[in-house]
Amino acid sequence: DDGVLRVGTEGDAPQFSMADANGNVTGFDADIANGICAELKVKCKFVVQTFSSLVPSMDKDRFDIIISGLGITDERMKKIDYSIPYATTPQYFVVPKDSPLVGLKSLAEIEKALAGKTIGVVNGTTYAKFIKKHIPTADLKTYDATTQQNSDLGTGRLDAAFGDSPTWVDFLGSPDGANFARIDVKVTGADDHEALGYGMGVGLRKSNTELKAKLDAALCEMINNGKVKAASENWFKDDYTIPCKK
Amino acid sequence: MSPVLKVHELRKAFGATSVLSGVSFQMRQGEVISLVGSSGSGKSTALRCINFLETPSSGEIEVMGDAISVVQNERHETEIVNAANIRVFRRRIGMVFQSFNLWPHRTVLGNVTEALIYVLRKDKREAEETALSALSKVGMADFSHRYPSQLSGGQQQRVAIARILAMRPKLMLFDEPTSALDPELVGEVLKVIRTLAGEGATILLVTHEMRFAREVSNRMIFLHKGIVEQDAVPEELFCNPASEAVNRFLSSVISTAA
Amino acid sequence: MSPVLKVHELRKAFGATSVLSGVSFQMRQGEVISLVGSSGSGKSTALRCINFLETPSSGEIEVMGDAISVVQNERHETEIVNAANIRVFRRRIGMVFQSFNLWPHRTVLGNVTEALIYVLRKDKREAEETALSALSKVGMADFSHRYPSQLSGGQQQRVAIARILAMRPKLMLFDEPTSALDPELVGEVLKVIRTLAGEGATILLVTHEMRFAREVSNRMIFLHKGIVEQDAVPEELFCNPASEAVNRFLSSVISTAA
Amino acid sequence: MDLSIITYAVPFLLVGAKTTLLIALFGVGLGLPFGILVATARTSQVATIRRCADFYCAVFRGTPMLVQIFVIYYGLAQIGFIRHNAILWWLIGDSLHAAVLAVILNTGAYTAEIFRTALLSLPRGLIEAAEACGMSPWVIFQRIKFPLALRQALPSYSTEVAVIVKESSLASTITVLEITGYAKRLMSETFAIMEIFVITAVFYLVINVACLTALNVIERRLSFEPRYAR
Amino acid sequence: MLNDIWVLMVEKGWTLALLRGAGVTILIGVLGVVIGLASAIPLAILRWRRLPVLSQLVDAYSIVIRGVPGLLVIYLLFFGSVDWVQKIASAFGYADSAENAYPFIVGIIAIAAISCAYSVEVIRGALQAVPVGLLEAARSLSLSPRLTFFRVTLPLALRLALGGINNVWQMTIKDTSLVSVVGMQELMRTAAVAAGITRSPLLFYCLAAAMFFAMTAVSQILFNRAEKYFNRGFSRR
Ligand SMILES: Nc1ncnc2c1ncn2[C@@H]1O[C@H](COP(=O)(O)OP(=O)(O)OP(=O)(O)O)[C@@H](O)[C@H]1O
Ligand SMILES: Nc1ncnc2c1ncn2[C@@H]1O[C@H](COP(=O)(O)OP(=O)(O)OP(=O)(O)O)[C@@H](O)[C@H]1O
Ligand SMILES: [Mg+2]
Ligand SMILES: [Mg+2]
Repeated sequence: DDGVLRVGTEGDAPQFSMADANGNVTGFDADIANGICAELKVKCKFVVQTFSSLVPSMDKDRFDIIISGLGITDERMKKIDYSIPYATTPQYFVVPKDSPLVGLKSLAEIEKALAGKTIGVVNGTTYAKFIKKHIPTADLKTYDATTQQNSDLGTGRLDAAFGDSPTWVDFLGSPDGANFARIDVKVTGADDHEALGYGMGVGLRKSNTELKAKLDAALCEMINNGKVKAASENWFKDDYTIPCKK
Repeated sequence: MSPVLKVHELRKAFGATSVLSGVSFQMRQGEVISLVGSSGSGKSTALRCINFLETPSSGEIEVMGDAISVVQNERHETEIVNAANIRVFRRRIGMVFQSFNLWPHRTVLGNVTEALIYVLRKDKREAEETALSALSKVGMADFSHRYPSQLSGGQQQRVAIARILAMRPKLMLFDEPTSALDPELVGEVLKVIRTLAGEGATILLVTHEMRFAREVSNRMIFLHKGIVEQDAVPEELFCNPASEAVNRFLSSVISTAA
Repeated sequence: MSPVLKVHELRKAFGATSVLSGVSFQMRQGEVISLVGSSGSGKSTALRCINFLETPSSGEIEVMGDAISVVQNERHETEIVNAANIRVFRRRIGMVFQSFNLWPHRTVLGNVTEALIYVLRKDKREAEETALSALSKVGMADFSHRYPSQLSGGQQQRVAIARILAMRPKLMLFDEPTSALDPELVGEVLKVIRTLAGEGATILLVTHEMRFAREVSNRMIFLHKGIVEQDAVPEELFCNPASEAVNRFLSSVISTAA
Repeated sequence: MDLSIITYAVPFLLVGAKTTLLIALFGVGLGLPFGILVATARTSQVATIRRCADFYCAVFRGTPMLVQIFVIYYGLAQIGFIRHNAILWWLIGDSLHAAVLAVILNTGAYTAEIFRTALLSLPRGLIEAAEACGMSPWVIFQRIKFPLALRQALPSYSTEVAVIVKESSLASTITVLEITGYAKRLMSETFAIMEIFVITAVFYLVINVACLTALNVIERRLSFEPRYAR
Repeated sequence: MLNDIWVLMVEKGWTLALLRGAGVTILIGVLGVVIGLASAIPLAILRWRRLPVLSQLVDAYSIVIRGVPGLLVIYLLFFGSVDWVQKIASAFGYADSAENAYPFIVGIIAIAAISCAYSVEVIRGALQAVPVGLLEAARSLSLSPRLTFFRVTLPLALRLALGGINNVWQMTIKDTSLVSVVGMQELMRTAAVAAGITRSPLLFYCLAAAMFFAMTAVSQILFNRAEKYFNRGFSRR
């Protein structure tokens, strides 16, 4: 309204949502937000807050939408509404380079091999649920940030970690990641929609149908005109766009 | 002349143990009375009840015409009639404690000026002058900038006395004011008390020094197990003890003195 | 026989104020000595230096053959020679404080048994028996389950005395042990001290009650401004005062007594 | 509020509560004696001991517990020597052990300050009375100093216990699944942030009310002064 | 390595950001403690005098606030009230200033409420430990209750409470990190954001810790002075 769209975002997620020292937000989420604002001919105003306060703050009208790489799941849809999904990143397991697991060929094989092992995932994602469901015997560790998870991989506290491909591209490319490799089995939402959801969407308050319609239209336009792809390739070196169904 | 202090049927019990079982006496202006009796007979408790540091279980206390009485109501609760008078009482009464109770965070001078400044509303200069003159009466003027923890027992006791002297209350309660003092100082305190009485102050003191009591007081009250056994002029008490208890008590004075 | 206590050239200063300026005396076994002197003359400080609650500025103390000496080294620091003996001293010495210092969190019985159990390593039953017998010597057996805050001044003092009686130390230091006691109890304490001395204990006591001192002691030491003015048998002190200070002090005793 | 969330979340949080209690138990059980030890070190006559203890307290009280737990778990793990030393790695390699260690070190510093002031404010005469009896320093501490200091320190220490229980939630940042650990997981799963927050808080509240009430009772039991001035 | 740090801290401006965060932390921490302490003293007195009902209420307040995580206190305070505050502010035409100032106000109130609950216990404990006889002496000299409190009880109690107050202050300055949930960028939150996006968590967290340490080191000097002051007259041991 009054020409400003207030966007809640985390600000401390590398590549997705990064608030710099002056509070300016950049990253994939920021590109999506700016794109939407441009489509809707409004100005974007970013509000940077901790992840756990994003949803209550939006409920109390501190901002209108959340763009913070939110994965769409049925469970979460009970609390907030989502736009159409605009992107999805595939997930991979990462293990030490010399591990026999590196050569595994399918999710089923991985599930069997990792039974009883220690696996790390990052909070704020739905991966914990996925691991719990598929490898119930695993010792699951949840981290607040990928850097922490990767640090534990490095010190050998973890046998494997599960995360999305941008994270791994980043980590495996860094010196710390030199001794690790990802298992080349792409896990996507299609493998288990209930646990992994339907890709990323913009979050908004329940029953705000008018805004949802506008967002959906704007996102669809951005998907179709390649803006999402451009953003994805800019930040992730890959195209993770989900086609617009309409 | 109406009495300065009138204690009527004062009773006090701590839980089940009864300490005072109906104490009554009166004091006229300028009178000095010694409250004597064996250890644990309730002397300190009686003093503390008079200015309501301890709430009596029942009884009436009248100070210069104003009275406070304590009654047990039908639900066996203690009820203070005219509790507002407590402040009035305390303005008229000064007390020297058996354990001195000097404030450790204030110097000797501060201990004495405190009430002068904040109760009598003297200005600081005047209060300090008054305090120093009171301190010199007990030979403590040289120690005015010490803290209580840096004083000997007798020195602390003298500061506690000076704290009250400076206030010049109408009625003074002394709880064993000479217990830590050497004979020389006991003589000094004797003089001070006589002067005070001569100037019109009324003094009730607890003491174990029978000679001192005999010297200083117009009347002596012998307390035994919470009851007044004898209330008489010193000569009478010494020559004509009213009961076996008084007799035994006094005879031991004489035998120790022998 | 070697002396039980030997104090040699004991000096103590608090900052710039010198309190003890070279005190020396000796005590043989079974002796009772009264330390007398005016308020602030350094009596309590002398007692406290003997068991090193206060570290002397210099001097030597010998208890039953073991000695601790304090010297000022070249950098003007106080240095204790044989500091390890302090614990030994304290086991042999018992002390009754001028301000009682009862432990508020322990009952009367607990105050007395504490050291019996944790220093003399008696078992609990035995300790309680010993404690009760000590308490009954001062008439406090009935109060064994009270807390110190529920006692009168004289009762607290008697518990403090019982706490030491129960320990039966070789050397006992009493700091004004009768200041809060009535004449009857003073007589009792007199008896207790005589019995202790008869049983071989050595007793050094500070007191302001000259008659008591005269009765109880083999020798009296008159302290004045941190110096021993006279050290003599009581008769000698009273009849033949060595200096003007002693004379004045004693004359006031007599005048108050008159 | 959505009731189904409660029935869904509570079983998880109950499991987490066991871990929270475990951490708190160690925090109090080991942190209290450790803190008192540090407090006595801070009142020691030996300057070196005193300074070391002061420094430890300054560091652990002066920096956020989050950083302490991070440095202990992630930071120390970077050091090869620690990783290859069996005892040290047992201590910090396991996230629960590291959390307990961090909680003890943190509460130790605060407890030390509480007991230091309590010890310093004890009336000198009471300790002299014990010394004069020939009690050893340890007996004096155990029978006189500690019981008296404890009575004075209890109101402040009860707060510290509540703080331990709450700060144990930081263990979740090093993957320990105590109450908050599960709560975080549940929040990201359901986005029912407020609901889960409130349930979680009720868990902490229940634990702490139990602790604080127990400590209040102990405080009343220990009080020997029947009369307080009004 | 050093070069990287230089780039992060200076060229990317994180030093300034951290300092800004530290400013917010100090402001909220100091206000929180001062307000908390000021309100804790009367509450502690109620509790100490055992006034019926009131003392139980204080007890309940202190147990609940100490018992629940601080995050919930601020969550409930903020999200429970922001609706109607916004409405009222809009009605008076101050919607914008309310929007901007309200998180700050709630932040301070929440921090003060928490530190108050802690301080109540500290001060109550200290009040209880003041020897009764010293108060009786004041009373028998007929110092009014108010004067007795301010001239005798409080100075003696503060000496006993100093260590506890110091603890509360040290806890509170770190509790300020809670205000990040209402969108304020204090020191810890700034460090967390920096840690997240620069991937140097240890560097930034340790920097934040160092800044906290510097703050408390300065405050420790003041507390040491105060301790000396309050201990005057008491024999050392
Ligand atoms: N900590 C201290 N600092 C400074 N001076 C002190 C200190 N303690 C005691 N004094 C001084 O030392 C002197 C001797 O004190 P001490 O307690 O030994 O006297 P005393 O002979 O026992 O007197 P009393 O009979 O009054 O108890 C006194 O003048 C006292 O003021
Ligand atoms: N708080 C209390 N609880 C129970 N009993 C108490 C309490 N205070 C005092 N008493 C008892 O009351 C009695 C009288 O005490 P009080 O202090 O009045 O004695 P006193 O005559 O002053 O004795 P002293 O000469 O020894 O000072 C004593 O037996 C004492 O034990
Ligand atoms: Mg008495
Ligand atoms: Mg003395």
